[in-house]
Amino acid sequence: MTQGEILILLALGAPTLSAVLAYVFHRAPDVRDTVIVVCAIVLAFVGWGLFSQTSAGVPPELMVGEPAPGFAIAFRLEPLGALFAAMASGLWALTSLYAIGYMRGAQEQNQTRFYACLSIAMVAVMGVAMAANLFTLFVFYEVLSLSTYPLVAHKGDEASRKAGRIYVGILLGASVTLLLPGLAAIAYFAGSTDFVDGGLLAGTVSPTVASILILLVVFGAAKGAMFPLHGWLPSAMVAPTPVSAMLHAVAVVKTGVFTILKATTYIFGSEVMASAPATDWLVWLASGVIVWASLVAITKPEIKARLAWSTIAQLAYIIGGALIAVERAVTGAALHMLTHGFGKITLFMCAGAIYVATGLTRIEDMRGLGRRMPVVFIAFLVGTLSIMGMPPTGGLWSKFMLIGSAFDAGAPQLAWAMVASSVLAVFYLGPVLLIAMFPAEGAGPPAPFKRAGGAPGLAVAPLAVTAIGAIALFFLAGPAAERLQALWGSL
Amino acid sequence: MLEQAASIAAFVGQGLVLAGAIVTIIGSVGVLRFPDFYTRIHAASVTDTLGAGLIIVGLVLLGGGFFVTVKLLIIWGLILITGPTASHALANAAFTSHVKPLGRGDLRQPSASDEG
Amino acid sequence: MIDALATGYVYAIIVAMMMASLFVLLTTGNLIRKMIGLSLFQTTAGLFYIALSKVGGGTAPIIIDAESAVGQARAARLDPAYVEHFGVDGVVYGNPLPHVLILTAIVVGVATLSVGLAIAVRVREAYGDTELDAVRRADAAASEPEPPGPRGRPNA
Amino acid sequence: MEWTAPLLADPSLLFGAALLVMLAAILCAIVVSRKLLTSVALTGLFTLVAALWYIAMDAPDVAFTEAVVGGGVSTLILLGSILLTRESAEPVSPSRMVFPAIAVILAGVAILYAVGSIPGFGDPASPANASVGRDYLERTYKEVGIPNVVSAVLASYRGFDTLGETTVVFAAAVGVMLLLGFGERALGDPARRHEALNPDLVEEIDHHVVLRVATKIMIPLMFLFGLYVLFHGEVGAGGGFQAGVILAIALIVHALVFGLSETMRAFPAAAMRAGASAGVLIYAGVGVINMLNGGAFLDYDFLFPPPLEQALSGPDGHAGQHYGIIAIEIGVTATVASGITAIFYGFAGRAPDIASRGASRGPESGGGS
Amino acid sequence: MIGLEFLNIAPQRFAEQAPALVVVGPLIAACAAVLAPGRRWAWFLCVGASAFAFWMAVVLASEVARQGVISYAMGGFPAPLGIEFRVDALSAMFALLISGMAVLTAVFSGESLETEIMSSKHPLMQGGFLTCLAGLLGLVLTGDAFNAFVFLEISSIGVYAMIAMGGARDRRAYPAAFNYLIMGTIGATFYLIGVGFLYAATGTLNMADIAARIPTLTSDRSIEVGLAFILIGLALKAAVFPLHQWLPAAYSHAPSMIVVFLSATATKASVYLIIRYLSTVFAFDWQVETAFMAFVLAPLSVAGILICSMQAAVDPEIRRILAYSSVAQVGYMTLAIATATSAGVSAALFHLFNHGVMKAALFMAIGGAAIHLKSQRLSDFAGAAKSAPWTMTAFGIAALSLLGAPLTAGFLSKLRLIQSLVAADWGWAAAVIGLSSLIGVFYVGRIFEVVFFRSEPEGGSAVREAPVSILLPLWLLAIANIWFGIDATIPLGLAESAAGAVMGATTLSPAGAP
Repeated sequence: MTQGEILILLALGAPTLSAVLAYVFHRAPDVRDTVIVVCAIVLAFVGWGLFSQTSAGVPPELMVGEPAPGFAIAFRLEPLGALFAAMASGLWALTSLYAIGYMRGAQEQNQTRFYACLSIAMVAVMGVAMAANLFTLFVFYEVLSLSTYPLVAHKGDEASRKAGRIYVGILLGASVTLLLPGLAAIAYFAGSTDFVDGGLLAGTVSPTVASILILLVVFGAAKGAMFPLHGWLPSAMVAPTPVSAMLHAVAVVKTGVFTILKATTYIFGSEVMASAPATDWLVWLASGVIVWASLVAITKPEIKARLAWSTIAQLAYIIGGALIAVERAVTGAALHMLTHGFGKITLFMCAGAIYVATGLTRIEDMRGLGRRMPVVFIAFLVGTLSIMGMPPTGGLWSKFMLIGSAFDAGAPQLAWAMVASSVLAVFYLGPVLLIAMFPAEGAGPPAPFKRAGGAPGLAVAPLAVTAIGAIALFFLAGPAAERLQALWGSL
Repeated sequence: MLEQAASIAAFVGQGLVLAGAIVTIIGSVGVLRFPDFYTRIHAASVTDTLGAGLIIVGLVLLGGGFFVTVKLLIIWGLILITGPTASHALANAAFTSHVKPLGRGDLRQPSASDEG
Repeated sequence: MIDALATGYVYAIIVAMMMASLFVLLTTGNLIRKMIGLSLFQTTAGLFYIALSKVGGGTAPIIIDAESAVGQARAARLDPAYVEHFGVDGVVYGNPLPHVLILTAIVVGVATLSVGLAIAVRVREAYGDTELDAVRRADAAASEPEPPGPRGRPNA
Repeated sequence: MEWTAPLLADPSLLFGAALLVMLAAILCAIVVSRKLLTSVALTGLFTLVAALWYIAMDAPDVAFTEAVVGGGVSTLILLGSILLTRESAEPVSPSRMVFPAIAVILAGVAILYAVGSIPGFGDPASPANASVGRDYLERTYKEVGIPNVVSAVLASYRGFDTLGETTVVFAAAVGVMLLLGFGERALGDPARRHEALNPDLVEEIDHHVVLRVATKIMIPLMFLFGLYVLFHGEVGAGGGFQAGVILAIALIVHALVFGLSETMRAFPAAAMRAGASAGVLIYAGVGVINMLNGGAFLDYDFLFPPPLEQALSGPDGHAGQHYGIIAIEIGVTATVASGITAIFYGFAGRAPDIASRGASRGPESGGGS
Repeated sequence: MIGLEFLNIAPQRFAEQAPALVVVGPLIAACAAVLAPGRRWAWFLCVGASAFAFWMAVVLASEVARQGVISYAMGGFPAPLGIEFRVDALSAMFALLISGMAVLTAVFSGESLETEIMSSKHPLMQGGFLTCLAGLLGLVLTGDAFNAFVFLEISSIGVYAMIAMGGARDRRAYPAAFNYLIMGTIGATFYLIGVGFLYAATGTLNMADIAARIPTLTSDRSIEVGLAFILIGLALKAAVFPLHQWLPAAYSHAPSMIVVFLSATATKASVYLIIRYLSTVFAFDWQVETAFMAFVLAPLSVAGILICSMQAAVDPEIRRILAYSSVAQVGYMTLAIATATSAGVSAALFHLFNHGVMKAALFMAIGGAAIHLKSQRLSDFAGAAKSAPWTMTAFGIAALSLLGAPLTAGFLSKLRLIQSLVAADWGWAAAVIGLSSLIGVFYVGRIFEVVFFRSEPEGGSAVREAPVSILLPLWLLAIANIWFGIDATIPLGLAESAAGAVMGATTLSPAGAP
């Protein structure tokens, strides 16, 4: 067994073990939580190991089996997946720490089920990241949808069950009605669903067929929250904040765009993408979504709803980059997954910390909190800068690459939309900082802490780390992107 | 001599069968035309016993053969037992469920209640 | 069609009867009458098979020893064309296969009838009637009021 | 060459045509009648006339079966269930007839369309009559060695079908026993023991002297006849199935006249249940013995081990076939007789239950049975 | 080939008799069960006989894989004269499925009957069940058209009565069973009439013989009508839309044991006969037939899939939801069969197998959980996962499979279905399957939500954990659902070779680009 195979097995096994052990130790919460954190940390190291192996030119591979002819469960890491895996596993380690602090602080019910499902979701994310073909990717994609449904419906009241219905309805519905036929069709045209450099379908399908397939994939991967299948994301915000932070800023939505990115890069390839008329329509759609979602975000009084709509806009960036499908755009998109992941998870964790400490969710109620929770709001500032694409955060570079490649590829509408959205971000995230730091005169004292001592340390420390990460990316992103690009052809 | 006997037997047999058939038809007409339940049973049992009897005897004369004769006679015997018994059971059942025979003055009135 | 009817008049009548019994079965709402219709439907299917098995000028498929007196007498009475063409030892027999099939089908019919009537009796005991309409009404009446016991919130 | 039915040359064809018209008329009467009792009586009549028609069609075995089953058992069960349910059916509104009428007419037209291509009625050269059917006629005497080809095909060539048919009766008996019980209610309550079948019988029992005497004469004869039919099946019309029905009817007649509980004391329900399954066991057991002796399932040539078979049957006899057929016919008789009796017990034993619920029933009808 | 060859340890002489033994074993056991002195004995007999039948089916399947079609002449008379058991890969697959399900149902039946039927009638129930098993097995093995009718009836007659036995808990079982009896018998009689026409035209009853004689006929008319009658009759039995009305009521009120078995096998056996007639007897090369497939079977399947899925989405009773879903799933199968391609038939068979596995598990879980719960209403299962975690987890797995979630058997079969439809250029049909899956998300989601996320009613849920003898087969099925979702070698191998046997080799591999 090679080292790569062991790493892949570990990447799937660690979170699986975590899920199983969560049930085994469900009577002893302390043991359970320790085990989960240990597994998460192991996974983070594994994720880093996968990334360094890939960038060292020895992509890990593992063939599991072939349930049906032409449809194999197989894993193979290329740079894009390795990046995603590393990011997801690293952030998961932080999230699991944060989740323990949050869940205990908020005294949620059914914690064991929560952790088990979270762990299974992580298995799915790692599977998606490492998939060697579209079939494997799809399998884990669906596992992710199903395992996160209990997380969304966690509270079990009418509102969260309804949200759960919408969530699973849209995600599963889109994938079985669109992505699955797309998958079958791709398998039919190409004979397999393997991810191939330069595109599996290159030279085999007409632009019309390619257009249909592109539409099936882009809309089928509804986790990417592309209009009009974006409705699940705001409604899923009823879930506990760690879920929103981890899944709806990082894992689930990124899985959606990652699927699209992988498909456009390795299934269709830049030539097919460029020749298919659907690409143009979708680029226009993505541009529209970027602006529109940013505008909607401004109108939302709830902080998590605002962040959700912001996510919809940011995802459209990545989809736009994926649609352009040239090397630079794809790199930019991949990088944006990373930087947006760090930025947005920071923002969500901040929102969660505020909720745990004060029970507040509406922005207008947060007056003056900045003074009492300085770490949280400094981190929030960093996250805001990252979303806006301002230095000193990594968001700058990814936006820069995306905008630049959009202009190059002759899609100026997309570029201008991104610029506009950056400006709009000031309007939807800025007020939070303004109200918290500089409350209006005579607005009354800040809301009292619901919980003695404010947010627990376990909930604050991770968001500080991610904020630092977002800043660190300012320095690392450039080199990382160059390394990615350099590796691109060699694999 | 023997041939003559055979032809006579055949002739008589045919006659008997014909007579049986006529009796049967008369019986059937009776079942349809008689006014009340008990008289109709009477007509029906005429068909059973006399009609069937004549036909069977006729067939015995026509069919020849020892085994055929024995079988036909057994059938006749059975009909002689079952036919009257069935008629009796019918009449008895009608009586126990209080179906009254028509009286002297009732013949003019059509009866609709006793169609069995 | 006219030709077909001329030789196939038997089939035409049988088919008409088949359909008439199916009609009884489909229209009536009375369980017993439905069973009567079903039984007749099966019987008419049997008539169809037996009509197929008839061989003109034939006799029952019980083999007659050609050497015996009965056998010789029969052969003499028959049209020589048959004997030459299809005679088995000088006697034309009906086709035995459909007979066998319909023997089986009759048995299946009575088995179905008895089970169906048994169920009908149970319907009568449970509902007090054997009209399907009455049964349907009773079911509708039973399901209208909310059943006792815990009910979930209105949804689904 | 176009075949035309020799109506005049074969009187049975003429006779058949007349019977067919009669059948159609009876069916019309059933369609329009609403009284269930009338419908049942007409159905019984229909099957009896159908039996006559079968004779005209040279199918005495089928006629025999149809008469004992359709005219006997079916009618009896139908009457019994009418007694347990209601007397007349409710009228059907014409609007309900539209869809069935269309369906029925469509199906009828489809069949008529197909009938056009079937060879003429009575054509000896038709595929149905000329292929496998004729093979049986030619080969039976050589291969099975009994004159009644129908019996040979039934018990030997297509013996597996007959095993299935026996199983159907068994399954029906099991079903009715499940649904209606074993008539144990009739035995359960001594006070009502005699009411089991017909409440009238108890109070009016003295009226039935004639019936009881006649029945006492008839029942042994019926048993004897049943056995005759069973063992005569190889040479003439008849066989295990008809024999079983006759035996069952003998028991039913006994129950009708002497009361269900009397019959059940002589022939307990448990015995009927055992008989029904024993019959199938005998049948299948014969097949298994064939397999043990190295033949295929139900290959009676292997009923005995090959040396014994040779010794028993001599140069061109068919001892295995003979004994095999008789053995399986006994099995069929056992299952059918016990099965139908068990079914009857089920229906008859149900009567007190209905009565005790105070279900409204119309006045007892006099005639009919 | 089928992965179970290790069970083929029978002596050669035994293996030769396997086609007969597979039917005769349960039949003899049925008689013995009725005679059994107590319900324990009957149960042992039931389990033993089903296991025996399964073993014989395995022997049969591996023999078929080894030497091709097996012909077994009942009574030693060769085919057109005698009745022939003709076992090819298709029959072997169905025999395996039916007998395998029977084993699990038999194990399940012990405890399940305990609460549903008075104990003096257990031997009769077991006997009836075994008779039905023998009938279904005979149905899929026989090569004789009329013999198939007999087996059709054997497998049904006991079942009608056994469905009505659910009336002790819910009186609606009686009219439901009656309706089923009427519909089933009309179906069987239609089949009988159809066979009559085939016989009138060809003069033989052996299916292979009929198939050989059809091309030599001058007039097709009686064959056409015969085919129509046979297909309508079988469609009634297989609950193909719109002839399915009997099924939901019958399934929702019958005793659990019967539903578990029927849902996995009974309609499937009729689907088997449909495939058998369409492929072996009529060989798919006949104009009327292809027209029928494209313009009758396919639209009806589509309508059935959509309408019944929607009915499942709104029905308040849990078993009826599953029953409607069954009708929709039969629609999937007929839709794939209607493509008249080898890939389509293979996908239909694959789905049929998987659907049997998942539906049996679903009904088994409900039957186990509902031992203490008389109601069938979905709302009464609120919070059932809390009071019966093992039962309901298995239920959840099977429900995910029904939904077509990845890593479950249902997913792969849906994938195959779509693939085969795309390959046949029936993209619209693939879209229909997608759409119905979407509706499936709703009705399965509904069940999920109630069972797993709704809080228990006041005073605790009436649902209790099922006893071990139910959990055992239940979890076996649940694990099979996952196992066949990851490694589908067994069902796929069976389906492929079965389709190959009737259609010629499968033309669709994913590389079969146009």
